[in-house]
Amino acid sequence: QSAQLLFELSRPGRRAHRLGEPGVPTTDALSGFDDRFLASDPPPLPELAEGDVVRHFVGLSTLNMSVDTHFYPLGSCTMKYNPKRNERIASLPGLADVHPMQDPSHLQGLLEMLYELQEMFAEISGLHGVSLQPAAGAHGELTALLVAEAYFRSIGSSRNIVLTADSAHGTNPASAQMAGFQTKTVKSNADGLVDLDDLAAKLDENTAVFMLTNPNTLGLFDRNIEQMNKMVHDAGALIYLDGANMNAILGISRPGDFGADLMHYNPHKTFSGPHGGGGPGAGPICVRDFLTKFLPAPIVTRREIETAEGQTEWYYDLSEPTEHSIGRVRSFFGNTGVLARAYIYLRTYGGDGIRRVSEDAVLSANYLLSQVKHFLDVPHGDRCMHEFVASASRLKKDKKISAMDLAKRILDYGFHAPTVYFPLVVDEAVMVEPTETESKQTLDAFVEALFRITDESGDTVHEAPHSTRISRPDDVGAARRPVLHWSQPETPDDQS
Amino acid sequence: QSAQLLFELSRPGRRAHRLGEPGVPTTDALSGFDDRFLASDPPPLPELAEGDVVRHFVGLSTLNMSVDTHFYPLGSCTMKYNPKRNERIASLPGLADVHPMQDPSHLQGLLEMLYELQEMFAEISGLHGVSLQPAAGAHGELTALLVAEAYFRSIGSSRNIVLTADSAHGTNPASAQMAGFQTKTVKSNADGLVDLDDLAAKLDENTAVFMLTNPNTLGLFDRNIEQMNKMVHDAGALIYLDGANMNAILGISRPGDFGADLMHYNPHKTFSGPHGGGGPGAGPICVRDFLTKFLPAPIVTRREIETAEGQTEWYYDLSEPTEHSIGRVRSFFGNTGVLARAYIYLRTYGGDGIRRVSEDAVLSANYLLSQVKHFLDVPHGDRCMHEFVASASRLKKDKKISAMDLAKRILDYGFHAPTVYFPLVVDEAVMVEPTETESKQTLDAFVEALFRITDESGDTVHEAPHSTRISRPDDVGAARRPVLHWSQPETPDDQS
Amino acid sequence: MSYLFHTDDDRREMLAAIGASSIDEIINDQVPQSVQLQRQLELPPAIHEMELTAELTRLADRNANANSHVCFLGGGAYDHFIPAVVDEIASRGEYYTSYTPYQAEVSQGNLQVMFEYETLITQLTGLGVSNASLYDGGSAATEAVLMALATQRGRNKVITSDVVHPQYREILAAYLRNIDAEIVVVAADENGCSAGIIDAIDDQTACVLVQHPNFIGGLEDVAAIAAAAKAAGALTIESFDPVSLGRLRRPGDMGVDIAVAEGQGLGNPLAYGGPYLGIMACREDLVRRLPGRIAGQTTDRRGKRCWVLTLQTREQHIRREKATSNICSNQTLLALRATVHLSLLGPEGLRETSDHCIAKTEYAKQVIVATERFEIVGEGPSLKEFVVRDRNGDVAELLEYARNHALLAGIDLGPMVGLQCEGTLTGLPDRYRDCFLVAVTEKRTRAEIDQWAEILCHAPQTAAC
Amino acid sequence: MSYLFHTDDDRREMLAAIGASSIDEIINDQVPQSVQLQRQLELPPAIHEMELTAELTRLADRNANANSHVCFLGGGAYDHFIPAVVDEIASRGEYYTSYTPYQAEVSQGNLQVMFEYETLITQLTGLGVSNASLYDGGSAATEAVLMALATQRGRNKVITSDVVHPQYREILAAYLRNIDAEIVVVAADENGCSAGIIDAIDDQTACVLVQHPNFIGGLEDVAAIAAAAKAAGALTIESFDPVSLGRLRRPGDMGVDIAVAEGQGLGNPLAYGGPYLGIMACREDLVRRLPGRIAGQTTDRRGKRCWVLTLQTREQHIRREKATSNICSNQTLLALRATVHLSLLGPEGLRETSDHCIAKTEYAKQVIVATERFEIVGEGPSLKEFVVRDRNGDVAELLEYARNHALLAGIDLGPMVGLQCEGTLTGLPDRYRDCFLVAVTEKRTRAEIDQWAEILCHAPQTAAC
Repeated sequence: QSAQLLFELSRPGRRAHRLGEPGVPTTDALSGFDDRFLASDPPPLPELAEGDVVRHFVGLSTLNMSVDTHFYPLGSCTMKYNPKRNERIASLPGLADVHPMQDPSHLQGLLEMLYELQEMFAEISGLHGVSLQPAAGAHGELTALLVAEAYFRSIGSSRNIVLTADSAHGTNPASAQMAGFQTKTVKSNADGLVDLDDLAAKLDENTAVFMLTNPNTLGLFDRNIEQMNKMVHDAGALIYLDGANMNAILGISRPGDFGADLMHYNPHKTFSGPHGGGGPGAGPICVRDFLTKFLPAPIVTRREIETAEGQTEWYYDLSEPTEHSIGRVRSFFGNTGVLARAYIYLRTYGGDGIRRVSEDAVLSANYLLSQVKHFLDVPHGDRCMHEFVASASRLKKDKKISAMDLAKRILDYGFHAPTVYFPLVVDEAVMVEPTETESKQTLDAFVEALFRITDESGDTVHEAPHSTRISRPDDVGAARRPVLHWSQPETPDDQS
Repeated sequence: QSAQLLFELSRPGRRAHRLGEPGVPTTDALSGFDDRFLASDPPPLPELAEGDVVRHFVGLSTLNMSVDTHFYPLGSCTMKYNPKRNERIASLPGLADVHPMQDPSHLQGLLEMLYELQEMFAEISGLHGVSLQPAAGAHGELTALLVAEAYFRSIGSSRNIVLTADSAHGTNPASAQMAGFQTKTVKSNADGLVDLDDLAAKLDENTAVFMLTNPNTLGLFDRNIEQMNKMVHDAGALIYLDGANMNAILGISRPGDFGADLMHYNPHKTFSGPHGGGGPGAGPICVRDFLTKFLPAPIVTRREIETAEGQTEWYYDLSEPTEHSIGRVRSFFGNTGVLARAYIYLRTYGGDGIRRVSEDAVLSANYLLSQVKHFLDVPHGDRCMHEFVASASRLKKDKKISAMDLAKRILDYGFHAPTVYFPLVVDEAVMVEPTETESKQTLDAFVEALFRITDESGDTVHEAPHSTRISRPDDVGAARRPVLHWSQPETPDDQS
Repeated sequence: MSYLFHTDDDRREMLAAIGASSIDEIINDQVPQSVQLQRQLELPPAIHEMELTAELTRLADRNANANSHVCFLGGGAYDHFIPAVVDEIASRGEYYTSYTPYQAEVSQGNLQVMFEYETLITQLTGLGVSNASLYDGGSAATEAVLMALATQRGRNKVITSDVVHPQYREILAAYLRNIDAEIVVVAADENGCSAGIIDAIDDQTACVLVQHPNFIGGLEDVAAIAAAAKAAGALTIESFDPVSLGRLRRPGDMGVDIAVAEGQGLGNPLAYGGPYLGIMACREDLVRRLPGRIAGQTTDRRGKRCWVLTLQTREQHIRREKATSNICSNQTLLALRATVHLSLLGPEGLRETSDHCIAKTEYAKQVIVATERFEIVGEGPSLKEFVVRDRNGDVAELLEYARNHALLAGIDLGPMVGLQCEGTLTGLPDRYRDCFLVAVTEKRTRAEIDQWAEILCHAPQTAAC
Repeated sequence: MSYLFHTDDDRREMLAAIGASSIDEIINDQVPQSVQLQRQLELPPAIHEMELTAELTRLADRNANANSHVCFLGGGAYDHFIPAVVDEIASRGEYYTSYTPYQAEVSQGNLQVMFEYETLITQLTGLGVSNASLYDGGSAATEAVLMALATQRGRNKVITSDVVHPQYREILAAYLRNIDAEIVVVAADENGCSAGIIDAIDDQTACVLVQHPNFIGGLEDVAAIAAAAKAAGALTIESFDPVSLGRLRRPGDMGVDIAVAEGQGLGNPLAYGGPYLGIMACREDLVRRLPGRIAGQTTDRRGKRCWVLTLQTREQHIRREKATSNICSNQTLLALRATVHLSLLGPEGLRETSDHCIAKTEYAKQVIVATERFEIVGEGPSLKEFVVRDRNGDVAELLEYARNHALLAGIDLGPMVGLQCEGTLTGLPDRYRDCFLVAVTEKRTRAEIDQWAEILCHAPQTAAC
């Protein structure tokens, strides 16, 4: 039933939402409109009863795995528990129903929250300037690169190369490209870290930014970080930190302290904002002091004012764009709803607690690694930060079970799959990130399932998943003959 | 996973909810307590992390069928769509966070709503006095019978017999018993209606109340209602209407107009209050004018007052118990949350709309009947009100497929089962109530499924359901060797 | 119209299949014209969601509540904190739009929750068995009395005290009016302690009903009462407060036979009195007399552990007039909320909640006494509730003043004094005539308590504060 | 601590299995001591749920909002009504706690929603293909321009007008700063109509970006502009308002090549500007240049219809620096809300919503003009937004007065006049310096509109009203 599309449930004349009479005169309201503006009919949307709509979307929801229902060890995505108090509080009218063009004078609670969040982000990063505007991690990358570009322009430099690691997220080179840079790739060495020789070879007077992920996508903290720091800055370039893996180092190590000049956070990963099926997220960025003036506007500021009673208190305001600001990268303030959840989360943990988040995330990943390595290769050693990358290449050789097969089969055991085939530097990569919000029992059950799969027949695994409503969709066909929207069938009943 | 019990997930030291420091002095707070009052340890509740709790209960929810997920044609239960606006509005702090001992002067909105609801219930019933206090339909029955008892006592009568129909809900005789009456059963005739001869035979000077369900549990409106009305009242007894089937006659026929002196509503059925997995419901009652003074207190009243500005407005208040009142049948006002949903529902439909609810409910039931009768016996004719009762007796004879088998097998088709083996007057009864909030497409799919089942092999059906996590639990074993709570296993791992 | 599905085309097609020309034809076939309503019902006109939401929001805004006001009201319903997880879970359609688990295969969620709830209640009470819940704390107390009367055939006396919740005693009186039973109401002492019950127990006593902490917040010597009852062959029923059990001894550990409680405080909103959660647990050997639904563990045809409604031979749909009770529902959704709530609390969270109540209540007593305008009525410690007397003013006016200062300061006990129902005392003793009852939950902060005392102190009075 | 699972026993067992003596040992193995933070982070102290909820509720209560105030603000974000069903669906954990559907088998819910969303957007726009959403309306407009520039190689001129949303033009300027492209901003006429765009189109023009209704509520002759652009070999990008399409012609029907919109008004809360929903649809033949996720239909290995993410060769995780865009997310949860919202509205509900906006906006114009203190700036009909000039007062003071009377009366346009970004005009023309922008949605009632006019009229002024 739930596999039916909305459009197939539609029946002319059904209706859910209605308004009453407007209560104002309606004659002539439309007469002012020139005919060329008006459509004769409204768009051909489906027609449904309210009960249809509810059952349809409730039904569809049950076809998803999610953190609320399943262990979701998707590497690089930090699928941690999304606290329900965040949802409740962020839905308060004083947060959810605020219009983005309201005046700061009547938004002092909200702006205080956003100001404090800027401060917290700065403290955690070890950097100085914060913009909460970017709408996603990749958007933060782009914004930071536009900031870097503005900086170099301001000092009369025409540096136009961005270096990215071969193990980096694909967004790194794509963002660099969008910001008008050219990109070069720096290799990883056998340890899975940045190859310092290759970095040295590619750093030159045209290098604007070196984009680094640390811990990197193998879950390794790059132990040569201080050397890289020196090399890049000696070359006159900036270091950008891809903050996707911040869940590993909260309170343990600060990007600003190990050399990053710019970075973004993924609050939907690190700070428990829900992922929402692929969005919304947010991508706030932090930059070193000398880059602050290039940040997009507005930023929340505060100043002391005197109250009517003669006491002083903080007044929170929005900064005007400076002449150096890159302007803005999205409309309105930013993804406030996502940021509010990050704020609530950080208030829940405090400084001591937030370090323990990373400690437990690291512990869980290392525990999983210690168990998994008995039956799957883990090419880059026995220790990791918050995630690790195993390889199914031996399994593939021995039993023709690929990383994809493994991923599909684990679904049958009631777990979401790890990330597979990323990072590109590991053959048949299986990237596992357990997060700190899973129990040892769950981790043990996951290991047990993985182990059992490695012991299963190839046939069983190749045809997996067996327990899901669908199995192994035809991706190639989908791309070759794209069907990107529903169309009214020629005859009423020829839909499957 | 989700089949694990909370207690099995528990791990000493885990913890979800915490309070901070109380912020008041705590020394000596406990010292005032005599040792005999204090427990050394808190109760041995399970210890869980917040993420545990969420995943556990979200997981369990998915093991339920519900109106939001499935067609739920459970006869006699009126499983209609539960509007989401009701949930949203009833959760407003001004309704959900009101303490039951607050003063009426600061609850004028709420009391206005409850007063209007009393009026609406009276109008729909054709009766005069309304008590919103009873907590469930059966509780309404009991309350109404206590009212009847108080009435007879007040006129010096010692009538102590309650007549119930053999097709009545089991609550009827049970409520009569609880109210201190003795019960006698009146037979149904071949048409499924009250046997008037038997009624006449059992009516005498000891008869206090005749409890009637109309439309009855066969979905038939008793066409002899006027005769019964005369017979019962001529005998000096009262008529009680079991309002479980009010969804059939809203705006079409009023109990007060066809002879009922007392009745209850099931707002969780008729007025879209959600059923909540078996509760909460509510059981407001309506009574004829001369019985009003016996109702439990408080009742919402209103009077005109003059405002400071010299205008008049309504002031809503709670009645004090009168000397005739039976007192009260539960603490505080009543199931206000359930009543609020009924109010919102009634406001959504209005007088015209609410009749169309019943019309469509009747139409849907008759449509289903017209389709089902081609392959299942429907002993009591081709027309019904909001529900009908088919019989699987022929199927049982021919293929050993019982009503229970049919019910179990329909689950595999993605529908909740109809009510089976009720009413008792139909052999292998299958009682179907579609309600007005299902589409013709859904009804057709249900018919198709039922038809296919009658065509399936006995084996397939006997072992059904096949698609559910469990199948055919051992009810006899459960009752014979009751295991009514989890116990710590002797050794840690001997649970299944 | 609103939630209807059928279009006019649908209706035509369906009528054709039925073989009827109109819905009216079907109705006329069933319902005699003479009893058909010949006019439209006079209800307020239909109103769509947007306007309805706006109108009801305005209506709701006219009600003072525990959100708009600081709430010190108790008396059996409390402003305890409800974690967000409770709302999140209970708002899932699979829970709130399902019904009684008649088909166990597609109701394992609700059934397991009921089984977990029952287990939690046994852990909470120290008793062997719990039902799946009843309507509310008040009717549960009466159901317990009925159960005791049915168990103790030949005895017809029910002993209780004048500091048991007045409404609970009203319910008891109403239910027992037409039944052969006698209610004896013992007077509590000036500290609100009902030790006098012990002397009232005799060989006609079927049961004793005691509340602990009682309505006015006093502690009862339940163990002593239960021992006396047991010695006399009577049952002891305790109405307890689940939140108190983080510190107080469990009913089962004090010799109680049947324990009942209002479970609202376990994750359920105040909602002007309902729906609430009637908790009931008893000694294992009384289970066949226990009213209400019970879920039990069993195995399915493949041997898998699962849950079903069980012991249904007690129930009305099978036993009809011979059932233990007429109750055919339970408050599953509220029991679910309590189950989630207790899962979040765990033993330490429950203890912490009790401790917050105790500490803040003690603090509130100290600050109110320090005003000199007010005195505490009765000695002894309090869990979260106590009685205050205003030396200088009328209680109703005092509380009205407080309400106008965004404060629900307490419950006026005056109107409850001396109430009678059918000759039985259901009200409070005279000493509480000029008093109000104050509840301090873990939600109250020091600042709120200070402000409470401050506002009360500044209320108009007859003598200086 | 908060959401952590591991007990000290767990940690010990896990460390033993790892073969490490402590978590610090693992960290020290990975992170050079020299870059480890040697102190605790200075964050506000941890605070538990009950206190946190109380504190944040107080914080939220300090913000005026569309609930506490009557909202006449628009400018790209609107106080449209959100049916309860939308919240109910979107608050299901299966939706909001899931991630991008990398594993199609366990993401069919999200994938089908994305496919349905895409279909609804094609129905809404009359264009052949939609992506699964972008960040917001503003960045979507710029993504459309980038797409057009990539398609129209060799042309580098982007023509827009000074009544396109100022923030959208700021974004455009920021994104294009380091790219070889020229932004030409055409001045609209005094009625706020950008017909002048037509004359600016030349053979270097890659695309035209027009907003309709535009920022100040004016209607544009999109069909004429699109025809001119097409004749010159340029693409037309329309930023539209989805709620307007109950009455206004669809972008695809007017010859638009790429349509973008802010989808907030389709069931998404105001939330101080985000998260919002960037809608983007285009001609079918442009699909391989379309940024963002796209869900498509296919079949599984058993032949069952199903949905997957498709055309991923456009995307960054495969193409890296050669991707069409760096975007690797979509606003699934907001797209879900829009999908549910549009399902509830249907064609008639959308039309009714448009009609309410139109009628109430017209009424608001009449009552404000009737005060004589105010005048409407620009002629012509309005969908839901128009510009007002106060003849007798300072706009900022006027709006401040209104805010203090629980009214969000309009947006002060003064600060937006004349803004420049990197030499490009991003602000509004001078004629709006002393004006404010008013939006009237279907939620506004006649009484609210009357009150709005009344309060504005009574604001302090320099001359009599």
